[in-house]
Amino acid sequence: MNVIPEPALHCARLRGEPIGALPKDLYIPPDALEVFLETFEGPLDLLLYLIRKADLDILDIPMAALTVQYLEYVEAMRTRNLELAADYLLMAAMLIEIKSRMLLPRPPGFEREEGDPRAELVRRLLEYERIKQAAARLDALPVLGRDFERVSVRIALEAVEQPPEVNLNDLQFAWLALMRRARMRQPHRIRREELSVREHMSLILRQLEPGCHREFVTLFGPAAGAPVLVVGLLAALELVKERLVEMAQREALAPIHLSLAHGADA
Amino acid sequence: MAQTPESLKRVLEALLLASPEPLPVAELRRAFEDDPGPDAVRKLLEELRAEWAHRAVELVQIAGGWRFQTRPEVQPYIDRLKQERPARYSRAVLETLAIIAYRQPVTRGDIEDIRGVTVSPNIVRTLEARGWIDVVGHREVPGRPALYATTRRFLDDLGLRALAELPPLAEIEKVIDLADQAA
Amino acid sequence: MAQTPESLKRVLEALLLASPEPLPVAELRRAFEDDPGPDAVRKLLEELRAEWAHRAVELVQIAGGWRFQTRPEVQPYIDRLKQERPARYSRAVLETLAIIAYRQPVTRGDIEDIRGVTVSPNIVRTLEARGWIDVVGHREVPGRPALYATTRRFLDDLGLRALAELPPLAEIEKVIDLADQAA
Repeated sequence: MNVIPEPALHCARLRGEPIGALPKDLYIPPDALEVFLETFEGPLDLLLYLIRKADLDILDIPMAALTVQYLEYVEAMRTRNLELAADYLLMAAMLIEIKSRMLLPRPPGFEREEGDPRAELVRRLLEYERIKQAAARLDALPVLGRDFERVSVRIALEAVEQPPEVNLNDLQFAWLALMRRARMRQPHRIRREELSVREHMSLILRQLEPGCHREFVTLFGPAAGAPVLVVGLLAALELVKERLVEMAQREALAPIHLSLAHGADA
Repeated sequence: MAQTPESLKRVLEALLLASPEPLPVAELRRAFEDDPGPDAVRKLLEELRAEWAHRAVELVQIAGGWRFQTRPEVQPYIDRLKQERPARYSRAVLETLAIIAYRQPVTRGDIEDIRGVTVSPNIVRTLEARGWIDVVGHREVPGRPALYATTRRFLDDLGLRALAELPPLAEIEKVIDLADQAA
Repeated sequence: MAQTPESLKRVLEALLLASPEPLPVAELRRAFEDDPGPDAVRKLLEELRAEWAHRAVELVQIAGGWRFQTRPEVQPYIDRLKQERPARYSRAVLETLAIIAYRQPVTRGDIEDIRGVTVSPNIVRTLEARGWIDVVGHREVPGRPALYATTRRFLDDLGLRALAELPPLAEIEKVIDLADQAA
């Protein structure tokens, strides 16, 4: 029978209670192992745990020792017939690869370019650790509905909704736009969109809320120069073409208004 | 929080401000680990009501319990705030309206031919709900599609005596030609 | 109501108490027939905030504007009245949220690279349903994966004015240059 390295069990929790260390030869019920493994969010989390538990220097990881330990866990999972996630196997392969690369003698002069084979792993471990901490700190912030509530004082009366205004100019220019479009409705080559246009498309989309209208120029802030406005306009036109956004203009030179197209958020 | 009358009062105030529904005294008492009893709660609610007497929000007792509500005097301010910035119809709605106004009576198919895109039922519904267009008949072709036209109300709302007062199309076309020449 | 500073303040208070959503200064000014101007409104809001300092409800400034909200100390009382308490998010959800918050805009692939595991669509859906993240575009690579970012609602719900107010990411312990160390 495979024995689970004992200290690991300190961190396993069953319904919030830590599972104490179990004697080495005691039978470990499969679901306890499952619970233990579920406390890890994946191979990076497991590796971090192994490193911190053994008090290893993350900047100078003894790859041989770490790989052995990691493989023991993976083996334990396998023999328990736990569904072995591909993510864990992939990491196992990566560890073995790094370990073997470190054993290879490196010809002088090659070290600099190739660097330490562990560098990428360390970078990922550190990045993951930062995010893990950030997640814990986020969770500690007060959250609406959990730690505080909004107020909702009743309004004595409800206001009547005002329907939009339309005047003759609106109609005239709607027609004008129609005619113009009818004339231009001929096959034309689609230009390759520039990235900046796409970027502005997102920018516009995210500022539009369902049912609300926004004046085009207010989407870019007062500091936006002509180039930004031009790209913004191209982006807005593209969104209109893709029927994600609707545009309205009362008359030539009047402010252009944008709103989300009906169904765009579906 | 220690349960001094003052802190109890502050908690009651917060509970009532955060509740969208009126809260009866019995419900309010449930919020406390040590029930202060109905009389204490009622006394504190009366004190709260007095404290709020000179504000634009008042604490009132209604059938369902106690609740805070705005005083009628602030309603004009709330109305101005709630009033959407003059909403406007989308291009699709305006174009559909223009087509119906100038080419009536038309079917949805006609509108789609002119606009070059499908006309969603919502657009037609919006204009119908506004009372600006209605069905004036059906075209006698397969499927008998409805024929739409503008209404009296449309003319009234746009300050027209008759459709003839709509800007003439010829003029509009001229504007396009001028614009195209300039380009 | 005459527009004395005191009456203005009472109106602002009522407007904020009646609005479930935060109100920016520009929005609040729209409520008045005679615009008191941004500085006057801001000054009155600061006074209001001070007036409410000793109550169980506070006036806060967040991304979306100004909002009254209950203080965390009264939450136990509110919870006793509530039918159900919101569930805490799992670590998987929190880590995904942290990656989107600190590294936005990111694709699901980016999240998987950092977490080292597959990200289930449920996790993303949970955060989208809460209104905390949304798709702000697509990365122009094969498959055009969606780019996720946090929303203003996320900031509002966490009582923040801007992303910069999130707890700072831990400093990377040392600048690592293992290549140099090895050399």
